[in-house]
Amino acid sequence: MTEALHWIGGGLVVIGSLLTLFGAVGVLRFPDVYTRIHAASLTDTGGATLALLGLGLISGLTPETLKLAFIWAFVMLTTPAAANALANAAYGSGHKPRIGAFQIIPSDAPRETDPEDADRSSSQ
Amino acid sequence: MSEFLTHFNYIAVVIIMMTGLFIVFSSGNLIKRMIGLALFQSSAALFYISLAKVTGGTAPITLEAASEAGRALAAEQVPGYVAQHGIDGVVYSNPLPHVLILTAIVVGVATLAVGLAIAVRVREAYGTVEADEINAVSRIDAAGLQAEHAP
Amino acid sequence: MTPFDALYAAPAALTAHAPVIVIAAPLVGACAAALSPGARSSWVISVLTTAFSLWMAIALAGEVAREGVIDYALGGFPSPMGIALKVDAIAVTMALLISAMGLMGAIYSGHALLSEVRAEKHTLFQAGYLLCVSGYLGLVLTGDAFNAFVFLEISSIGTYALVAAGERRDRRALPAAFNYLIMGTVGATLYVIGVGFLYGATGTLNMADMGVRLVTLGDNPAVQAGFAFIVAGLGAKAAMFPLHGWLPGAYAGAPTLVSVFLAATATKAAIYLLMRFTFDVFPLDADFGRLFLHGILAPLAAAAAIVCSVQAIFAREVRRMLAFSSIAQVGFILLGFSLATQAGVSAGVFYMVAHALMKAAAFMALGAFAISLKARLLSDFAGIGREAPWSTVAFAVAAASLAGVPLTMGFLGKWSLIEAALQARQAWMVVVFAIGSLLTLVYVGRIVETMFFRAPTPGAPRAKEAPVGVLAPLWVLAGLSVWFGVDATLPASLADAGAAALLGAAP
Amino acid sequence: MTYLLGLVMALTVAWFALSGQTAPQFLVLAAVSVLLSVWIAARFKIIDRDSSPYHRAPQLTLYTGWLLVEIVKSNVAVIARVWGPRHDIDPAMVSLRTNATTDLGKALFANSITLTPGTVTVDVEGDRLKVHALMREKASPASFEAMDRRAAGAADARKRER
Amino acid sequence: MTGFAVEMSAALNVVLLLMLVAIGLAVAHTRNLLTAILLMSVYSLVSAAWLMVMDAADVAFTEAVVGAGASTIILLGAILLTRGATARVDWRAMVAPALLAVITGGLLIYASLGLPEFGDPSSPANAYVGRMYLERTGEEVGPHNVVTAVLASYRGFDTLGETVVIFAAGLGVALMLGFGPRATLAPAPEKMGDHHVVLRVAAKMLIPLITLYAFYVQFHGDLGAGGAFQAGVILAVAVILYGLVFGLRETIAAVPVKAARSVAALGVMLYAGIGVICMVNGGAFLDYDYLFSPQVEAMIPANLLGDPHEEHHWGQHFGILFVELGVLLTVSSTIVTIFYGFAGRSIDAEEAKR
Amino acid sequence: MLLAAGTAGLLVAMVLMIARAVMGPSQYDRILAANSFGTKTVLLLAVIGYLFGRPHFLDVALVYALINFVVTIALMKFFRYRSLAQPLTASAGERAPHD
Repeated sequence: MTEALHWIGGGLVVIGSLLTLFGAVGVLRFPDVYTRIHAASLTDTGGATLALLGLGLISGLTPETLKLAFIWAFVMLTTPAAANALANAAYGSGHKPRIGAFQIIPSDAPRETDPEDADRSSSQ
Repeated sequence: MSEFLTHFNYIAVVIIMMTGLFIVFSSGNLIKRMIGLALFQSSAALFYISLAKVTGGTAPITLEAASEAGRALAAEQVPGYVAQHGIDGVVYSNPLPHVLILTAIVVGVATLAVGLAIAVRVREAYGTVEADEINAVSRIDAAGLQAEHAP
Repeated sequence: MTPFDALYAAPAALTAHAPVIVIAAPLVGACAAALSPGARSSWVISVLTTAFSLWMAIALAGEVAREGVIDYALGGFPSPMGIALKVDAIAVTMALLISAMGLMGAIYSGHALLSEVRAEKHTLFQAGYLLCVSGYLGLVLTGDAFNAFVFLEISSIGTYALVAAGERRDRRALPAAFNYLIMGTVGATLYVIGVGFLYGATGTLNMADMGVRLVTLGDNPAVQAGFAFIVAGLGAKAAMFPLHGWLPGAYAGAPTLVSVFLAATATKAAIYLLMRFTFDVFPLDADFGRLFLHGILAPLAAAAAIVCSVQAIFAREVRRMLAFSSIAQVGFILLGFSLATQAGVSAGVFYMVAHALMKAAAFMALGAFAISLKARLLSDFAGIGREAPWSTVAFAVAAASLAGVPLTMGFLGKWSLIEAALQARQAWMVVVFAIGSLLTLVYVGRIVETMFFRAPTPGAPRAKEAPVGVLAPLWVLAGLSVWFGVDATLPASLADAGAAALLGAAP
Repeated sequence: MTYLLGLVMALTVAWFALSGQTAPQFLVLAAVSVLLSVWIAARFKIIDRDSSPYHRAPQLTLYTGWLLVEIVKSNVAVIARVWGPRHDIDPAMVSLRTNATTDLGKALFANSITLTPGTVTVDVEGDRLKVHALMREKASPASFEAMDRRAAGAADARKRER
Repeated sequence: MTGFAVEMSAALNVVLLLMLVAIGLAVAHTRNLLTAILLMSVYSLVSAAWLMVMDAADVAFTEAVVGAGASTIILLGAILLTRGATARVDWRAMVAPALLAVITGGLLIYASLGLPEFGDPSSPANAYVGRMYLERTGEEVGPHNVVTAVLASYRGFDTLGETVVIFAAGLGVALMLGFGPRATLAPAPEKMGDHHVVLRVAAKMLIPLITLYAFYVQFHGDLGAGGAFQAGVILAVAVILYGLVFGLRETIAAVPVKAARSVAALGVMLYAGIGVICMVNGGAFLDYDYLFSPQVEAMIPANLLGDPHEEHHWGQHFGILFVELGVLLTVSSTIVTIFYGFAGRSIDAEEAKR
Repeated sequence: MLLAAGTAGLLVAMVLMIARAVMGPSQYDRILAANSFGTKTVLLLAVIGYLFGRPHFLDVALVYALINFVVTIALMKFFRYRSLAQPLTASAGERAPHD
């Protein structure tokens, strides 16, 4: 059982690290800072979740797992906040995006889909 | 292993040390010089810590958990290695340089703070943090003194 | 015996811990000063703690005279496990010098700071000053190479801030302080790396232990590199000739109190540590050590003695003049040490003390003028001898000692340096001493001539006599310069014992 | 008071998660540490529902679970874009209005948007959010409504009553 | 033959060091100060990871909080107050430093060949005093973390000095920047609006956890990595975070300037005071074995640390606890003082004065 | 073995981040790289902690996450406010309503 958990955990760590790696590639390839933020912050949280979960499986029910959970909570709280801070700094200082003009779609625009559909589409 | 690999750490440390020194002496910007100084100081840390590492060693913390991991690490070595260099079956890295470098890092941040504070005051007094411009103004200061007090 | 006998009689309980109390008293005083409510109270704390430290240093000197070398194991751990303070004759001489200068400076600061530093900063300034005193004391008393670095940094970091505080009088203090910080930190880091090399080769940080283990190591490039790093690092701190660039600006720009204390102690403490390494830690019979002393140290010191004296002659500002003079005089001291003979080292130590007394007095006198007169250039001092006779005469006494006029300590110091050089058959050194002294006479003569015989510039501000609080320490220092010039028993015996202690470990 | 108790409880739990020591000395130190932390927080005047929403822990946990599923479901989209052709993205800025009334609710919603792939909250001002989206077609304002509803529900107690 | 973990550690050593070298060169190359600062922050992170691989957990901890945290914030404060990019340096001005660097570097690399091989357990550095600490700490001092034992007890005098250095730095910064124009203490102009609800909420949630974590690091220094310095900086970082989010005015209302300065002095006094108590009780300065008289020591419950049968050095135990408390006080309040110094100054006010 | 692969992946990601940090082009890109680098370091530390079987790595990883956040906020203030002293709100005294 523990052996299997070790393998699953290790696999999760590898997937997490691959996710992070892909994110890093995205940060290199995307054209401007706004799009790069997407690549970095998402894969950071996703990669961290998977990798820490994997480590948690490896260590089993030990004090270390609690610490891992702590780290995870920290990362989940701080990474989006930091991404927000950064995007806000860039936007607020008038930094221009390379592609995709900053045409703002207003919230009062007519709805294209009904709420039920929106529920699904938001998660893709 | 070749001479290069066994002394790789020292070579890397020397390169960083020299980079730091180069920044300190080639840059005219006071802040940049402080950054170079920080880099230079950190090379001393890398040097000490490289001295302290023991192959197959673990951190010098003698708790149970650490020791188990340490035993596993030590067991990977050739037989006899642990018996000769270990303590209770575990090989530890050397704690003394760690302590010294803790001190050195703190000294480094203290120096950085004071140096930057002086740089800020320089900016307020001279309107610039470029050494060339400061020197030029200082020369004018000295000359102005002369003129002011000339009979 | 000496007039200090009465003071030797400190309680035994205190004397037993005197090595650490000497260092800790100003340190705790610094905290108290930082906590104290006002300028006045911080000054009182400053004077009291430095006085206490001096008392303990005197008691310690007595103890060393009776017992020989004292090893104080901090934390109760024997070296090389723990840090040990090693107090021998040379260390205690330095400690006496530093704590005495600390006390003089503290007394002097009561009035001197008022004109130079804003009142609300006084408590912090006094705290910084006490930290410097404590740092230099620790530096000379410790027997541990890394601990020396820590104390080097305590004193240095305090000093940078204190030098920068001189900006109120002259904004050039700020870049000067910055340069000092850069050079000082590079020096200290080089020192640390050097110690690291030695540690890598010997496995110990205790200087005495290091010395013992180095003897067996022989020719090792790592040891040589370590030595080179330590020399370069401490050389920067001691303003050794090509690394002296930071000193004139720092001494000229700093508040007078800081100039006084630095001129008297800072470079000397670094020289002391350098000598400790050269004679105590490194096996002196190694070619490397000899090469360093005769091939590098002596020529550089000689160059300093001459080049910087010339620079002093051409300096326009009096403080800058004295600062250049300091580098030149450091050259004299190092020449004495480079002989590596009992006579040479003893003369070097003696001259070190002499220079501390006279340069401190000279800077103090300049500060005394600055209280009433914002004078910087030589011409500003014209005719001041008639307006402020007490401080001017004290300055003249110090200047005479600097120039080597007979019946002053400076004369005896130079004389013994020349004697030592002759004894070691280094005739060229005698020539350097002679030229250096002549050059000194020239710039000192210029100052004194301006002060006493030039008519004051019409319309220039008038100087007033300095208050007693300033004159008292000034005259104590000037008086000591003369007294020791007449009766040099005390400093000479200290210097002899110190030289013996330094060289004793060498084979 | 609820917040204070919640904070004390949460910090105590956190301490034992970190420490795991139960010897008498460490129990004393735990008490000291928690009290000092609370004291500092009180000095900073930050003991309120934003800093210690621990009384809503069940709702928040549920929400986190839902959010995690959302994240995992849609990470793929972004990764495809990373490896895809260079300009297979069509970024846009969307302006949204949130129903959340408290700071906590707004922050939770904004953070959730950032956490879900393809969208990053750029600015929150009042009840208006500016969101930068990697793919314009996926980011109509309406598509955030479910998340807004859930986030507000998890964070703001009053929300349900409206 | 060596095993997998050992090989892995060697490989990590090389990779991380190469990264450090590359970052160092990039710092030298860039002319933009902010870039240099960011790269230094990354440099600290990498060097801390390297330090972990080198088994120097405590140092890595310190490097992370000090190098990546405190230094970066101080540097940011400084470039805000100096405002300028580096001027282009004439290449001729670089020749001399470059030559100096290359020559010294070459000599050094030659000299370093005289040093023992990397990882050699029988090198003098590792076999002599360092080993003595590992062997004796258990019976002489007590803590499981040998670094803590050496730091606070064997070389406690160094640590006192280090605390004083930090105190001196706070003093220096206060002396230079502490009495300046505080124009920025005014509340932010209204037009700024409220854009930062996310950060505010995150900060509010984090600050109590950060302070708690600081205390955890403080009190577990003898069990694992960490100790008073790290804890002090983390505690200060909590205050800095509050200052960044809620403004300096609010922060000073909660932690007054004068209080921060006084606490720094008190911390040093506490440390030195412990040393003096040992002296009064008949031991050497900082000899914690003499911290308590035997009567007091008898009053300490035997199961204080769990196992009543284990041999304890209560003097050492509490000595280390108290001096670390002193270090915590000094370090945290000094870093806060330094932050106040840099954040509280305003270049605009200074310029307006001219 | 799997953990080693994970470590390698993270290291490569870190190198890519350094490349982005050096290349820029804008300061925001550099900050982003530095911030993301920090998160990767957190993961790296956690993973090599398990790789070497040394749990105390986790404490350091935790402190990284924390420092990273604070530094990013400082950078944000650097750009948006040109001052470290300004509050992020018009008035910090304004508190959330109670429920």
